[in-house]
Amino acid sequence: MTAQFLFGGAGLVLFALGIWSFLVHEPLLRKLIALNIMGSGVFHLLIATAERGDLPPDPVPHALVLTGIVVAVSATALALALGRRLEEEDPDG
Amino acid sequence: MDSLALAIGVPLIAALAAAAFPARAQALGLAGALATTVASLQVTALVWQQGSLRSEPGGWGAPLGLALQADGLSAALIAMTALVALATAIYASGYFRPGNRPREFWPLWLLLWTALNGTFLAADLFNLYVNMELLGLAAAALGALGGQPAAVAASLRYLLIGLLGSMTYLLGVALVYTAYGTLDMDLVAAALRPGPVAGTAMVLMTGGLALKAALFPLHFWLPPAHANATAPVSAALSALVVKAAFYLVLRLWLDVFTPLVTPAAAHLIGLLGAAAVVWGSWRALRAERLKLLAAYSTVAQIGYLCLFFPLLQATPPGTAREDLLAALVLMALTHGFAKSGLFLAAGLVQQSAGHDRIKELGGTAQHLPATTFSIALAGTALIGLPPSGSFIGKWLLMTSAVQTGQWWWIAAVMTGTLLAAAYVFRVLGQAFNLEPTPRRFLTQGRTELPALLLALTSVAVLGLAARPLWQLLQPGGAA
Amino acid sequence: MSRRASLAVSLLLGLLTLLLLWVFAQALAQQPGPRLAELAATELPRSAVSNPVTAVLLNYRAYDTLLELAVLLAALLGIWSLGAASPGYQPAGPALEVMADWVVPLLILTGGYLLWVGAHAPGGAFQAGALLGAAGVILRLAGHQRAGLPSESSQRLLAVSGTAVFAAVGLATLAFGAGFLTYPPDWAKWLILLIETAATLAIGTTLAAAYVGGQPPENPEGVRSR
Amino acid sequence: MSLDSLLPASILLSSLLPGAFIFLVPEENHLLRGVLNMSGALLKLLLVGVMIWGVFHGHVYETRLTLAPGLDLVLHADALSVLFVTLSSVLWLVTTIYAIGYLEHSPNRSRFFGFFSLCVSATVGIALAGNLLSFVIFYEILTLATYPLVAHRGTPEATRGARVYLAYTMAGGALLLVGAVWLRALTGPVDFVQGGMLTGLHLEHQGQLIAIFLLLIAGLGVKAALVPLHGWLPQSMVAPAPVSSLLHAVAVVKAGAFGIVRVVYDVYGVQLAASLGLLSVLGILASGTILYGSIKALSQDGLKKRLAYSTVSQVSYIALGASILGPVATIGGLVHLVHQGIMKITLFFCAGNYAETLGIHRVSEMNGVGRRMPWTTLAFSVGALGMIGIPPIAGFVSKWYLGLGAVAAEAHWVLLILAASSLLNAAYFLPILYRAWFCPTPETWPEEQIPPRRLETSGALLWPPLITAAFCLLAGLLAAAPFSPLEWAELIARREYGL
Repeated sequence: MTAQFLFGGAGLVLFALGIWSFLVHEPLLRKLIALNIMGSGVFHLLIATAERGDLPPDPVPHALVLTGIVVAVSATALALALGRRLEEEDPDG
Repeated sequence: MDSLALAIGVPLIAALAAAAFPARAQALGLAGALATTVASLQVTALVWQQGSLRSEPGGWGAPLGLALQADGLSAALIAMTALVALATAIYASGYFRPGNRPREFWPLWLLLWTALNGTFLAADLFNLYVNMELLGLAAAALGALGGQPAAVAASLRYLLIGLLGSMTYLLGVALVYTAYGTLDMDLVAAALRPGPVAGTAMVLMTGGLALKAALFPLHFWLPPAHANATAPVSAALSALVVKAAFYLVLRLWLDVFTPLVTPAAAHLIGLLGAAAVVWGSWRALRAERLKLLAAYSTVAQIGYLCLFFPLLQATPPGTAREDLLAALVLMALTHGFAKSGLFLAAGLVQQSAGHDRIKELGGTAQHLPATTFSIALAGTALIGLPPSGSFIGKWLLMTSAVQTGQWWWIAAVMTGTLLAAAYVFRVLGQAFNLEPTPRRFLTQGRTELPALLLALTSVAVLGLAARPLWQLLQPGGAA
Repeated sequence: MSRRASLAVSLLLGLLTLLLLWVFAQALAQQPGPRLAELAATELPRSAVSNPVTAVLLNYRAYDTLLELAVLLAALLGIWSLGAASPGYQPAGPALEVMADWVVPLLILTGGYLLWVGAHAPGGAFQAGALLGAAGVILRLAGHQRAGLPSESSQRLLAVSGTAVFAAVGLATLAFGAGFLTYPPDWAKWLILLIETAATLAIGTTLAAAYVGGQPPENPEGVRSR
Repeated sequence: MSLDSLLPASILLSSLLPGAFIFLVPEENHLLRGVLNMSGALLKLLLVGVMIWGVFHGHVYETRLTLAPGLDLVLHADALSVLFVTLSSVLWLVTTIYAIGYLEHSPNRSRFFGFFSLCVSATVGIALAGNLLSFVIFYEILTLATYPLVAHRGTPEATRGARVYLAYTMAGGALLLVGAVWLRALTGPVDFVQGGMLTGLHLEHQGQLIAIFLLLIAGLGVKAALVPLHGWLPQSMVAPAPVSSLLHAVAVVKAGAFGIVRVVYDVYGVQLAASLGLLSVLGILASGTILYGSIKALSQDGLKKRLAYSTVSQVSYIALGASILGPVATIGGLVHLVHQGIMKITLFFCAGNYAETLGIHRVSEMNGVGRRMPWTTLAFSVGALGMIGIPPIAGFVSKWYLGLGAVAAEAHWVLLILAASSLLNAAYFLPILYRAWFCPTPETWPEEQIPPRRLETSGALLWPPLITAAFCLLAGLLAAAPFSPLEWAELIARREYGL
């Protein structure tokens, strides 16, 4: 129980740090990293939920996290491409 | 045959075909749009007969497996999506000049449609997250399709905001799974105990979705994204994509978090809605460009839909509540048709004039009578004048406001109505000028006709023949 | 954002974190039992794979995974719609070339292993696809303009193949009356392997192509003859 | 669905469908447009004839379309609606002929006639509306359909006038809508019932009923140009003459006045309205408007502006009639609905003729015009004398019954209003007649566009005012004949008061 809380709680802290960084920082790259940190926080929480002590872990949250990671990668890739396109248009901005 | 799976599978296969064979993207895309429309309307027809549908991809069933589910609400939105998307697809086939854009447009367009149908049919909270990401990515990619820096920047912002919303939503889902051990909406609803966990999950999920639905004051990303995209994309973003997020808020509040919907919570949504109505309409009035005007008007229209929350909350289950819910759906549908019609028409104006600055549109308005007419019809529906569907919606909204003693919402509705009249007629006033008389009503049927038909639907069909909607929304089906 | 505003945000988020931690503790304390773990384990024999995570991904919640592949495809299509890729990097020095010659086959081999092992141990299409993608990234860094991928039209077919095979299997089971994505027990194992193979190729292609960051060049310079 | 239930819808569609098709007619195709216009107008007249006969013999015509559960769009023919429908249909036919002549060489005719037909359809819808919801629907459609007509010329003044018009009518529409919704929420569906829909049962909500009445009257008062809500009317004079004629005689102001009559008689019921003290409010508003409009008319040099203020004043006779308790005053108000219409349309046709033929826009330019355009001026004189109330022209009948009704209701102050108003009418109309007939003809006209030939102006412009002037005379001379406006108003009053 304690391990579960610590692991999941770390996820929540990551999530909050991600929001903070997203709100406070202007550059695209930092916002994207912030979003990915938020995502990691949520994934942490799910993995913590899966923990069952000596029993084999709950596979469902694991699968959800795998799906979530692929989705996050896709979104990050698209955002980076959009960002680079903007930079090409306006190298100073 | 599982019509629910087909409503998602058909557009998906069509999208893949259009992506794999770019040289034939347009033909494949149009054929796919037609097939998807048939598949979607089949869902609506079956819901009409049976009241609700459920199917379980994988055959495992909840809670281990996933489920698709359709009731009157989702069937109505699927039907609207089908008709709007089909008309927009036909428009798009005439709108894009040959070149790179058609081949990029069609697969993304069909993926967007897949995600919309998937969202309306999903019965699983995590599956909704994946659907919303598909929706968000396809929408952002489509929004940037023009390639102008303004469009790319707006799409990027839209994508980031969407991701922020999704992550917040997903945290809520994770809490729900931690506390209740299931992701199926019905099972969560059955297991739900009011308390801090459920409350936090509801706030997180609603907050994330409100960001995507551009609910005031989280609407700031919408106007640039919707105003800078190409016309068919703007139409879909404003008419359909925002609606999908709003639909989820409604679904969660009505069916999942029911015991947590207190008067205070409902009033908060109502208050934000009222602010959105006034602020969105005011900004639309001040907008200098036609498409920006249309985009701000979407902010206001989402506000109208939010006004229904406190009224629904205060109305005990029964005929009055069913009427109110139907009025809400009617307003959402009317806005979907009207706004898509308006954006398509605005696209033609922009293409013909080379810009969409309202003050300089006189010649174009005179030159394209059918398009101006579409704007007028869509404007009628946006103001909420008879005989449009939103007139009936507002009538029922205000009746309910009087009956539940919440008369203050009437003030918001009337303010929004008058402001809407002002911004619509600011555009229409440009059509009366000393330019030469147009020779024909219709000049380019393939693009003008879809816009006109969409706008006409919002006025004549939804205003005068909306009664089947009530039957569709009946719990047991119409037949 | 001004200093004061950022301080206010920090403070609010600190409070939010505390609230969330408390709520999480409450949620854990609610003791919902084994959640879906037991059910997933009991049904495992019927899922045709022995790795429970793969069972969730490709059988219990296969529809999620299908959509997820579509998300990946949407991202790639979006990236391609933004125009041509930028030229990339200088051709690699000899050391990197030699390393790439060693690492890339190794990655491909490992990918194949992970794909196969996924049925009964941690691994599967995503891990395998990620390794293929990594191979592409290394090739691109080593100066291969298309990250080792074939021409655009072939890339399209490859990227689409994962979702296409998945959706086709789903519609085929539907057509044979079993329901969307409901595999007949005798076929389940092979259908899952088929889907996973296509998905691996598609994920690898998509990740590498996304790394290229735009429409692939028609006749890339710097393609080394192998 | 029986034929009886189709008749109201057919009357509506007889102008709506041609109107929709006219939008699609290519600009050069005058023949097709003319055929659509005229066949719609004639067909409507025919159908209205059937309806008059039927309603007189107690037939019930009702078309009902359910928009949503509990919300019905109802077209229902009773004696009062037939009065207004007949007026609209007859004057539409005449005005269509006039408009075809008037707009012979002007641009955007397909658009004009399309909206013109929509406008008449909306008016017919208002006349036939069987409940408050339907009334509101057509009332708002009327606003939408008239806006393009006011803005039609496309000049900056025209668009400005249209904007003012829209601002007033939209605000009025909003008030009306709120009142209608409120009443609906309070009492359920608000059907128009002869003698009043509300009963003593509803008196427990007395305060709300008074507030709703004020909202409804304010909303309707905008179109009926009750002072101080009349500001749009003089501004919208920029519209082409056929539009002004129709707006002033039939469509817009009449829709407002007709709505007031409906609310007083068929929603509240005249007894209930009186007992709530609402009639006196209405009476004061109407009297004030009558005097104010006339006084403003005195100082106008622009001919159409003077007529516009005259309309402000004259339309309130209808509201005045509704505000006096008793059948005789009711008859006076109702018959004025028709009489004011035919007299005012005559005057506007003539004003249009002066402008089109000789370029005369101002009273001060009218010296001796009677010799150059005798027939037009004759028609104008009939209309003007009728407005003053000279027997045997129609206006006299209205004022006579209003006076009798006031005496019967012991509201003697109304007589003072009538007398003052008639004097003022004379003061702003007689100088025009004097100038036209007795002042010397000037050397040149401001802008002579149609040279004198066999007729003083083109036939399509000349016949309509002559026909309507003849109506004015006949309505007065044959007031006692069956199916005259007066007889019909008496029929309505009998039914409203249950006599």
